[in-house]
Amino acid sequence: MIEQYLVEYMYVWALLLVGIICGLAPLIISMLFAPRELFGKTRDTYECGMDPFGTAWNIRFDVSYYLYALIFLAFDVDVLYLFPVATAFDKVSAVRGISEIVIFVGILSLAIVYAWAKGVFTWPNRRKAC
Amino acid sequence: MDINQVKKQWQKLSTAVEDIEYAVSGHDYNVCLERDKVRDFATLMLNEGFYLVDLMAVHVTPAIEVVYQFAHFETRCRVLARAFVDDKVEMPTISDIYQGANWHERETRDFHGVVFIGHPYLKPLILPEEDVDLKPLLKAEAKLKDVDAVRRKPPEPAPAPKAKPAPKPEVKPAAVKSQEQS
Amino acid sequence: METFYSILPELIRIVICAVCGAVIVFGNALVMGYAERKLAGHIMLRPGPMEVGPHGIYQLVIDGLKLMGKQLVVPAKADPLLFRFAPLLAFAPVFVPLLVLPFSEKIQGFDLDIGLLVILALASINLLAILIGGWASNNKYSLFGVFRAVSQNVAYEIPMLLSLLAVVFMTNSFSLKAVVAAQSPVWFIVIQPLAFLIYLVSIVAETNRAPFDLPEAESELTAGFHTEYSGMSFSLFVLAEYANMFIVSSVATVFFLGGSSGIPLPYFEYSGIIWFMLKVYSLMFFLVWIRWTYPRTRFDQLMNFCWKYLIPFALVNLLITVVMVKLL
Amino acid sequence: MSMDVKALEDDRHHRYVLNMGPQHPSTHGVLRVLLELEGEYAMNLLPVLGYGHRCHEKIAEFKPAKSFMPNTARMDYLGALIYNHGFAQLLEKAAGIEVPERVEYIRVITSELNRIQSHLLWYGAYLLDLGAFTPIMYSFDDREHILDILEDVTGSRLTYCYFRVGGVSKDIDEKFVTGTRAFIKRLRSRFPMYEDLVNGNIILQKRLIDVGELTPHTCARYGITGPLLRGTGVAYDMRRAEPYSIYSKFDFEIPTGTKGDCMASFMVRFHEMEQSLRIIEQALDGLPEGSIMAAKVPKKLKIPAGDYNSSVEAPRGELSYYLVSDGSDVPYRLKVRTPSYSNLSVIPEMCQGMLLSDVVSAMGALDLVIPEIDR
Amino acid sequence: MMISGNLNTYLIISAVLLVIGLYGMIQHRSLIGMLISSEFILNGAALNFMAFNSFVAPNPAVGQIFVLFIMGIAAAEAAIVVSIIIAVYRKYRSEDPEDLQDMKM
Amino acid sequence: MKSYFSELFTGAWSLILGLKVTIKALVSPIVTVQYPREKIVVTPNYRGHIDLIKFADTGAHKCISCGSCMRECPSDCIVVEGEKREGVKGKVLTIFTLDFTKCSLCGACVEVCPTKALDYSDEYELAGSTREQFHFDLLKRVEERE
Amino acid sequence: MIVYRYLAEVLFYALVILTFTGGIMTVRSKLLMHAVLGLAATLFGVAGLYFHLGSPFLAMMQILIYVGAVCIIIVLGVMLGNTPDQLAAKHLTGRNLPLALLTCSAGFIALFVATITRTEFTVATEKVGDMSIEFVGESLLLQYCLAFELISVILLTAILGSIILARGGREGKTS
Amino acid sequence: MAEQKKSLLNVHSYTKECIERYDGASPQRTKISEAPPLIQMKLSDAIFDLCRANSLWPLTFGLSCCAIEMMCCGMARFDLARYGAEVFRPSPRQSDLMIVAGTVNRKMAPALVTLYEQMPAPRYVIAMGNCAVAGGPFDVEANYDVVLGVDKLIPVDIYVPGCPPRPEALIEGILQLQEKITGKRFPFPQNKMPEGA
Repeated sequence: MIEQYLVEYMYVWALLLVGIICGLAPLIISMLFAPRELFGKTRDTYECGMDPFGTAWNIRFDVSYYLYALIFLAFDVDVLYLFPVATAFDKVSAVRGISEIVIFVGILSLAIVYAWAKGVFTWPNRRKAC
Repeated sequence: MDINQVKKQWQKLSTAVEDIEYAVSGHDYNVCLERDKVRDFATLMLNEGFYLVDLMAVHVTPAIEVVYQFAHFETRCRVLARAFVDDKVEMPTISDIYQGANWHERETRDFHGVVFIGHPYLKPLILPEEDVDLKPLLKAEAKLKDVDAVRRKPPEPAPAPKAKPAPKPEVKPAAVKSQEQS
Repeated sequence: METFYSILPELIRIVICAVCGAVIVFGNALVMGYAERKLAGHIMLRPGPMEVGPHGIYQLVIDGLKLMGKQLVVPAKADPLLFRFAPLLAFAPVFVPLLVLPFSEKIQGFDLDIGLLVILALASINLLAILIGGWASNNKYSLFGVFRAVSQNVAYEIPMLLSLLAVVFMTNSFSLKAVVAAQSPVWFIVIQPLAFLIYLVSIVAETNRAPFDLPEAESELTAGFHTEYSGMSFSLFVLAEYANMFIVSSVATVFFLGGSSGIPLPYFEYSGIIWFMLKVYSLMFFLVWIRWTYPRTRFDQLMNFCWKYLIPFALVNLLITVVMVKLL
Repeated sequence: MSMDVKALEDDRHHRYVLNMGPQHPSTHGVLRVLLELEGEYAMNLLPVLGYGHRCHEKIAEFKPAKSFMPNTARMDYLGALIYNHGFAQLLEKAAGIEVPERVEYIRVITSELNRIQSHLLWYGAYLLDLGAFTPIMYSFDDREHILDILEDVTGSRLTYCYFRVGGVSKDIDEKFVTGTRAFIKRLRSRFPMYEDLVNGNIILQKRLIDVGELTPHTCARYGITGPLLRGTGVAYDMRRAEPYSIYSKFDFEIPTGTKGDCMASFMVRFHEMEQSLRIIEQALDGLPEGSIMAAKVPKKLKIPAGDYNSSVEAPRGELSYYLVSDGSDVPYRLKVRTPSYSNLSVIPEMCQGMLLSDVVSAMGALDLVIPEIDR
Repeated sequence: MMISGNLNTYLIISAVLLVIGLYGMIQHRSLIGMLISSEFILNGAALNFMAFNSFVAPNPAVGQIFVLFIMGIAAAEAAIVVSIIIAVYRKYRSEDPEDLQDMKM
Repeated sequence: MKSYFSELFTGAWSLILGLKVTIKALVSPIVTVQYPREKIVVTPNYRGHIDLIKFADTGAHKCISCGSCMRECPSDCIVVEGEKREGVKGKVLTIFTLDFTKCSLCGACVEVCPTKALDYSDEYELAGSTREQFHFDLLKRVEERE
Repeated sequence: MIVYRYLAEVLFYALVILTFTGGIMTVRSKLLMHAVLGLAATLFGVAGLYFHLGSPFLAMMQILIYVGAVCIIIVLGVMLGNTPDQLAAKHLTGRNLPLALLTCSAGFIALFVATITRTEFTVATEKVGDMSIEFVGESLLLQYCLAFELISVILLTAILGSIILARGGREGKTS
Repeated sequence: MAEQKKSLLNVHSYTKECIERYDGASPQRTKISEAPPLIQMKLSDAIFDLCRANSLWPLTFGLSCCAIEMMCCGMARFDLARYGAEVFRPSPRQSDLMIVAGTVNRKMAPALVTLYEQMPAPRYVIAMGNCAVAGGPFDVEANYDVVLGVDKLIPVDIYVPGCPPRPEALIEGILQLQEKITGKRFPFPQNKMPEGA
């Protein structure tokens, strides 16, 4: 452990611990003081007062959600590379800096262009499909 | 929509077409149908642009009477069409012609037990599932009336020949034609 | 023992920090909860909480205590481990970001040089908690809420990052203190108005608040991802939401509104904190204000607004910033 | 149309069934809709009714027709006076009772106030469905003014039992007239506020336009009436098509839309409030003096045998009472054709393939009152 | 001597991570399980890089950049694997790699 | 492209209009009637449950126990019984109970009463912890009233 | 300072335990979701280890990318996957369990021995730059600019590939 | 899968039980298990009761006519928020109070009981309106579907009669419920009641 980070490391841990304690304490108090009554259906899954059909874990969701998440994943990581670059941006020459960033961002935006063109962002009505 | 044209077609399908005064009863025509003509009649009405106001059953003695009520979006023309169910309390469905009839038929099946042949999903709609045989709107024996008892008595000085309503669906009553219309 | 005494001041400071953190998180939840209900009331021409304490100021304390005294129901079909763990996971990390916030020039937990990253990193854990909690409930509405939460939060994280990045390109530092210092003549809201707007829109979505509160859309998904949560575990989610609101508003204050800078008040050394809080709470007021004004958006429209408007604009804004920084 | 277990087991489409209701914030009470969802798309809908069934039609066969009046108010508690109106009219028609003109005027004024009240509630509740919490407060605030006015003459706030066969139970006074005029002025001044806050809002428009489109033909097949039908461009309003009471005397427009989507019916309802205000204004101007009860109303109201129909324009569409009488004072069969029943039956076709949020918008646009559907 | 300041400690930890990943790879019967395990392996490798970087390397930026790139690759990998799962699932209705009979999509 | 931007601007403008409305509401006075601290003046026509009127001149009610309200009531919530007494003309009311939990406030009983002995009470804030609390004995009530 | 060192040492143990617990949870749990939670725990642990190794920047990036993005994608993948009850049945019956154990223990022992006994790492005498984030950024911009640009190409390819795959071929039918 | 093979509509396995209970007229629900809190002190009970009384979050649950008056109660004119009771939670898990506003029929009964049971303890019930109190105008010979009083299904704390009751009556009911919980009316009497207002 490098000296300079030692103290800040302690701070981070301390606050994390406080977070855990502050989260756990009310939960424990609640467990101690709360009444515990069970009826026949108290622990059943809520679905507007009806018995649910099947379990929610069997649901497979739409591809659209995954597509958004997939695009995000790559995009997010891409953007994060820009963070260290941004801190060092004053250390490079103008032409080099600008051109590198423009190329990088340009390549990045192709992803949106592609997804847009492919119609990832459109949610058509599915009336015909069924 | 030309009402006279339509009336002619009704007469082909029905046993009786009656003109009724709107101010008294709230509808214009009264059409008595044979059970198997109901679907043809509904098709005709849809083609003429009528919409289905209502569908209900009335429990009277020879058999349960199913009443269809139609009206038109453009002109005032309220039509009552009625038909009797058969011995097995069955009736052809019109829910594929008038989709709105779907629920009305299910409701009628709930309340009166009329089975609509060809209905896609004749499950209880309003009553709980376990009340398949409840049929709450069927009259008790004591209260049940004959179909004549609930028909409009013609006004006393009526010059027109008496419109005797069908005592039984099999017997065709004399059709009443009326020249003028309201 | 010698050494122990040498670090004692530091240790005390750590403890004070921790306590302050707790005070801020809980205090903010109380203040915001009360303010939200009161403001909502007055926007709707009614007084809001009135009877519990003068003008109902104890209402939120009462609510909190009541939730503590409620039964914790764990549905039989849920995954008990994850179901109990998720609220904790949502709540525990909200304290660390408070460490790096510069409440004034002198009041700051610790000025990490990666301050912004700490905030972003720990804020992203919240999403995982929602995900786990919603899934563990084994409820279809929860699962719905989870899917919406995931898609929406991840999507809006990008414009948020991009708009902050535009500022970082100008300050070349993640340290929040340095960012505040960099806007001594003029706040970045003047230089980067577009980035500020984009950030503002994104934080509404990031904190799952109306009109972007799709993960807990009442009229569609009953209560969204915390449908099955009762009592204290539910309130931990709510506390985390309010804490996150505070944090994102603080980041907006630091990055765009000049942090704690403002006219120094006489006889008060720490006047910065007043300005800081003022700015943070006016931003939060704005969040409350729009919450009670607009209808909810539809999910696809929300997503497409992000991908079709916010991200392109943010990218363009970033490029312009990059060019301008080098040319000017 | 019908949803079966087979579809559930068809794993290929990743479909699953979700209960929406009977306790759900957006089903306006106790409607239950089984949704077969594919992702967030509703591929099949199966409304399950009956959670508010209260055997009104059966009760009608067990007591004198006059005594059924309070039940009509409880069928559609939002349009209670209009339901009263239809029923009173039915019995008057059947028993051949002439109603004094003043009564008709009072009936029209109170009915129209009731219609505005119903539309205001729908307006707020619909926006609540769409996630805006504030407009409902404003519209309820306006609505309270109507309730105050109506409570003053009828004595109750919601389930009025004000009309009697052959008249009304209490005469209106000067206070009522001035109060109503003040309310007309107030509501007119509130419309621009609603316009700014709600109608022009881009989020609202994006959520309503092109959602749940209907055509006149669909309406005919399902028997849809009321604002939904007028949203498709058919100017069919019972007040015009079969003018009952004294509606033929008044000059008012029938607002129509063109596209038949949710936005169209939304605007139709909004403009209907203005038109109702116009009717009330004209009626107040022309209010004649006179008795509030028909001269000869027998205590035991015998209805001649036969069948009678009476249709009025309820806030949600055409309301028909169909009465079969056997000559006694107790109806042999009373069937109430409630507009929402037919309107709701289009839901499976209208919402197929929509997003869940759109299903909520579409259902809200129907302006459902569940006890009216279930009766 | 503190073991947190020792290169070998980190190497052993990363070895353990690698082994856990390996074990998971063999033992898990679903593609997702294998993906999770592969993240362990990648993490082990990244930890290794970082350990060498901070104890023996001359240029302290290189190790960090390596780790950054490993994260990037891991993200890309996760994206691809999940979409492969979607595609495979569409075709075979299963996620068990043994159920996949051919590679034709 | 043009619609892309114009939609953005018109949309933003509509949102700002909305904000204007709510901020105006925020500073405008509240409309709440803070029950029970302040109470609204309930109209005299308000239909609460029914009550026998105590006439000031006689100090008694006017019910002749004819039972027409009982017959008219659509939900059978009124029970009226009277008995013949020596020296009194007509019947004397012995029981007059109202099961308010069945009442639908239609007003038929008040209108049918031949002596106008019934009126609506203005109790609009009833609540209690048993349902039997609302089976009113109107005769007792009229006697207890001062 | 020495107190902090000892404290840090204790925390280091905690982190190692967290890391290993996560790992064991991942391989031993019946539910994939628990496995993901185990992965998240391990990632937190590794992030802490990066802190110990002197790079808080990487620690935060680890949390941001791994926990904030990769974990979430994996959770989505799990939700996409087979149902838990179906999986649980055959999940731990484990094919090749002996083989897996054998391979892994052999590999671990080999690595362990190699690490402890065989290798001598020479510590670089002269160091250029520092661990700071600015230096990382500078290196990315100057020395490793090609890699920097290429990673964006890789990620772009990944996006395109995953869109195509997930939508079912180039034609891209959505369902 | 066997579970799914059940007919879609036949989810009322609970209905029978409810109806039997209804016919048997046993208002008290049998609890599967009832354990007192691990720590039970007079002081903590008093504090929690005070809090519960002043933070009654109702379930969004309207049945018929009375639901509108219940809505009115939350709106600007009457404003339940003054008592901290405006937080209408759509999920029973987060609500304390069930306002049964309207008619309960046999089809609704199982759902109602389910919702009641799914609320975490302590839970309170207000029967609002004559239908919920005793069946109201539907307590007649012809009735075949309406449950005559919700207290046949679940224990009711406060009855608010009326058809429908005015919103003030509901507020009064909530005040009485507070009284029932804490033993005091106006648990937080900050502002003195103006005399005779």
